[in-house]
Amino acid sequence: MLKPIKKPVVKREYTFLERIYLWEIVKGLKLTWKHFTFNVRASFRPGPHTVPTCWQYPEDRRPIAPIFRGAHYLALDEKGRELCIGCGMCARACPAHCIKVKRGKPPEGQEEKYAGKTICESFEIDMLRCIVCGFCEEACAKGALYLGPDYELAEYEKGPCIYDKERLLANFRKARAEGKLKPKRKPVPVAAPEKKPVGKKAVSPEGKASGSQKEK
Amino acid sequence: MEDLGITVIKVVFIWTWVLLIATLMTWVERRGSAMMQDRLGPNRAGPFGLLQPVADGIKLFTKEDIVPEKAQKILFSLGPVLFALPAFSAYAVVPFGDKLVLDGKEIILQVADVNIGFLYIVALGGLAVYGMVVGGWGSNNKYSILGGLRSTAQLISYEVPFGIVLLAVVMVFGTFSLREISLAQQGTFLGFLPNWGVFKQPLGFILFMTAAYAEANRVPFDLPEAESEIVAGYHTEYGSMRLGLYLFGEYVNLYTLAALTVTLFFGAWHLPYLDMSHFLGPISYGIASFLVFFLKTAFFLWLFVWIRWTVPRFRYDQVMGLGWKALIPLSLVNLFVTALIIQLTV
Amino acid sequence: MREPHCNVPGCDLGSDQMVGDYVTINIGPSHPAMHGTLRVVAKTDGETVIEAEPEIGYLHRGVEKLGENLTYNQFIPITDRLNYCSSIVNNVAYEKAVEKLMGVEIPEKAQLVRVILMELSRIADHQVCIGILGVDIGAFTPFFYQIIQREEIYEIFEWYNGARLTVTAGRIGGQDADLPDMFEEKWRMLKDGIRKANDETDKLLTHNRIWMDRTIGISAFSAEDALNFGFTGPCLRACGVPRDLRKDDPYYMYDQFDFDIPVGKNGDVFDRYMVRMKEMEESIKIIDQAYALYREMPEDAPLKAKVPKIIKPPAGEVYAALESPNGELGFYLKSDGSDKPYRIKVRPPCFMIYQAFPELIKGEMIADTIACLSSLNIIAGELDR
Amino acid sequence: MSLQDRIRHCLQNDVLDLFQCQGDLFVQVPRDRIVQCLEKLRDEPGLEFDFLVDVVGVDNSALHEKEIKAREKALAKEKEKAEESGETGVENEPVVLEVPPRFDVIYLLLSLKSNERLAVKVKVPEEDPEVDTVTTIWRAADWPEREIFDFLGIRFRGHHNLKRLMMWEGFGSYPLRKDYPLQGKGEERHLDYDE
Repeated sequence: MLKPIKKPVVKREYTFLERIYLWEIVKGLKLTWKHFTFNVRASFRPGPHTVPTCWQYPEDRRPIAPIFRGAHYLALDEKGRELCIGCGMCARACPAHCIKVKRGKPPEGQEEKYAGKTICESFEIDMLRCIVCGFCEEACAKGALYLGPDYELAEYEKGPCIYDKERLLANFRKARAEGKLKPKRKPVPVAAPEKKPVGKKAVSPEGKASGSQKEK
Repeated sequence: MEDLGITVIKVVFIWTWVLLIATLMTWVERRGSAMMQDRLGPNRAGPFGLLQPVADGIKLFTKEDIVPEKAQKILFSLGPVLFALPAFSAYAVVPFGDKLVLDGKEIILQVADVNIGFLYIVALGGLAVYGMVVGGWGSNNKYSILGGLRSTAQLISYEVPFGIVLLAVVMVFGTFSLREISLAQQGTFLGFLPNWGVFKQPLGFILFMTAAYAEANRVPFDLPEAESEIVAGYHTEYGSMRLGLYLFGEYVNLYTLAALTVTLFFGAWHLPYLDMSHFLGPISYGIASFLVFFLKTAFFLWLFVWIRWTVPRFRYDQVMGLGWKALIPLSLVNLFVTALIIQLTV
Repeated sequence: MREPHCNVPGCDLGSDQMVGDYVTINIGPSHPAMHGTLRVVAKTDGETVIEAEPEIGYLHRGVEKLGENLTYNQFIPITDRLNYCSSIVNNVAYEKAVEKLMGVEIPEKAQLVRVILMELSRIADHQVCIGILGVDIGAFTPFFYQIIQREEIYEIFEWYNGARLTVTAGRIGGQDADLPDMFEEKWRMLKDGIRKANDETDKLLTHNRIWMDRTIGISAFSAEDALNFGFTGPCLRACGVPRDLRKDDPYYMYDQFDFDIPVGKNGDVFDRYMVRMKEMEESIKIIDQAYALYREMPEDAPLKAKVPKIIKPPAGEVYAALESPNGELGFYLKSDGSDKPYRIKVRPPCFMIYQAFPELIKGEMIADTIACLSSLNIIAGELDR
Repeated sequence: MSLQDRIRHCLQNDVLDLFQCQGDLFVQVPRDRIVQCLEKLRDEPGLEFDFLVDVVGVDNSALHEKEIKAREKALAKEKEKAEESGETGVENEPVVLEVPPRFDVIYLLLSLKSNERLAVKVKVPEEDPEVDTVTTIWRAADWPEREIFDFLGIRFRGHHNLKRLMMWEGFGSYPLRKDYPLQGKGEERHLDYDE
């Protein structure tokens, strides 16, 4: 048998001022009036974002953090060389499985366009699947893939939502032109390895494993 | 008896005016609420977003008119009409100014000075509920029916204190005609107060306002269309201009009620301690009285908006409880006290 | 008369039609007041709810199945999508479970960062809950006063690691970033802002008789029943049980902070509202203390324990819980020694609370159904997973 | 007395297994005694596990498969070794590997007085996936049990409203079972469990 429920009976106790409704309502009116006058005055002030909530979006934009996670871009270095080596670590780290990388050799005579010995022949990010978690950026050992400042990701068709390499590089150029390139991610300080047997045991095979993956 | 032409002009004028203000009210409501809530509100259409009501109107007109398949077609189309008609015609007996003298002809700024203006307003207010009930029932939607039922119970309950308070006012001024009541509020009362209804009927005023809010279905009495409980109440299934009529009728109702409040309790077009007719010409006096009346009305319209965005909503049974347990006894007490004082002083 | 027709599949609450004394009303899954996609099928007598049955699963995304096929770190972004009002708490709860499974102790600085971020998201969660409760009872304005402050909190999250709502804070073994430099100044302003917003909400609502009528005594619940139903968090504390995992089972240095557990008396909507309001103040106190400790830490103090790049906990099973804004949020984890969890079971606080919903609203009116639902702070993402 | 001892003392012979994992205590009890055991744990002074945190269902089939494979491999290796070394004789009998019951149902308990946690585990075989309901003790078990029924197909005897919770009525399979396919459309037709 299920236990029956006993609902407690609650007695409402009001003070006189609460009982007559009007006093509290007048207090509330005073408060909303204060906000009203403040905001009316604020809305006539020049400049964006004078009223606490509102940004007049397409014209005024909220300044975003420099580390904002938006649309991806593939970075070039100062000499204009592609940094991505096509190792595919980002694809492996992606929880949504939305990155496809194909590794290749740089074409004959164009080696100076690439920073690494290998290149990504194609690079595809399916923005329809992407959940913008930033794991790919974290996994990238070369600092080539970033989640950039662009947050206007809507498209009219599905096709353009799948970013290819050209699009990713274009994103980079756009961000560079706007001066919104992301600073390089600072690695967090890691504690010295503990003497705990569990930690140690776990560390040693893993070090090997990741090493072997890299060799592949 | 004035000639027909002037009456027609007055009707056309006041109709346009009320419609204009009602349209503007949608804008005031939205911008006003936005400003209270630290937002900006619609500000894209026209300067300060003033053309927003026009945009809304165009939108409502061009929407597809959808009638639910299982709705009762006749009732469904009748609902908005029944709601809007009384709302549009109620203003006929409420004055909107004193008088205008043109070519020696005296034009009273009121469509019809009926000597039972009160009864006309109460009767039309009672009719409006049919619009909601019929619309709610005809939509064949449970939420709509709930909204319709709520509106019936609420409006019928609040007609009673509304009427009783009006009776007390009638006793004070000794007439049913709204124009005469307005005229009677000139001068001072007890030597230092303006001779306004609110000073003669302070309790009556509060009760009247409460009942008026309930009649107009405004927060905190907006149960028939409480959007968080019963979706949109009686107009859940409505779209396009039918919905427009409901929304519009509501604002027209507001205007009528605000004007009524001004007429009864706030000295109509009279300024306190000041008789404008002494130092203004006949035409400018007419216009000034109209403006003063409108400004007072505008304040009460604004109060409707202001209160709406400040307080929470009642519950259905609490509204009934307030109506029957507080407002009716209080309005009766008010009536008796008024009668007693009048009996003792006259 | 043509009888209004109700098409409710799977509803066995008596008659579908408006004959007889009762009407079956289908509230949701698409209803202006239903948070997310909840659905309640209520049998009503006039406006009084005689019987109700909640239906859930409209937002079921198979999170647990997903987790079984992602690596340990890859599951963190998925936990963001559980209780999206306070995603960081979910992240940390999951990380805490994995760390427990691995036997890893995270560094103190990381603990402090986690505490600060979690308390921030607790405030954000309560703000949303209170705001929406106001909206559902018809008071629209407090919602905006609260939500503006929440935006400011989200700003801190954005500067912390680049996202506002689904933050994906922390990694297994520690934090992925340090607190942003702007935190100190921002927090000083934010603190006042939150207090002011709470003050204004308080002025507009708490002593307003309309509000009191709508909340006091509505869906009251006794402490005994609440415990039997597995209530935790503010909903339990509103019933008068001072239970809080931060005090009872302290984790992450919570035992070093000085804070109170606000409790209610009747377990009704009003008490839940008051408990949440007071809890925000306590959270502010905790953040202040945690930040004072944090500032004493050296700049380069470790934020992450030494964990392998690919997480492979030893085979075993654990249950770890922490106090989320809604109550005890737990993760049961089973590992088979591979790099993917063998089984993840989320213990969302809403899930337990929502199953008492039919009992809570029995005999109340339709309007109270909505008020009760908002005061429980049911988040569909967490409920359906 | 340590918690383990107290539990042993309380449950006596019902303790089939008692183990600790990273500080969490798990106790395995017989399937048909679960209600009595939980009642005892709730009422025993000194234990008082009076709060049901959650009920978890686990499908262990993949784990068992892995274990069996590993053991078969080990056996094969042993056999090879034996053959290599030239020993012949007694190993004719084929070794039958016993598969443990497929499902676990874990009741996570909490004592509000001492803040101790305990997980009570029952093993449920695939052929007869049925456990007594504990909604009679804690109503908190209501939806978790329905969820386990929904996802794993374990029935709870005596549950007052055992319907699917997340999935729709008529959904033909149990998605948290390990053999439920991850991809493809129409997977519910693919697997056909008889309910």
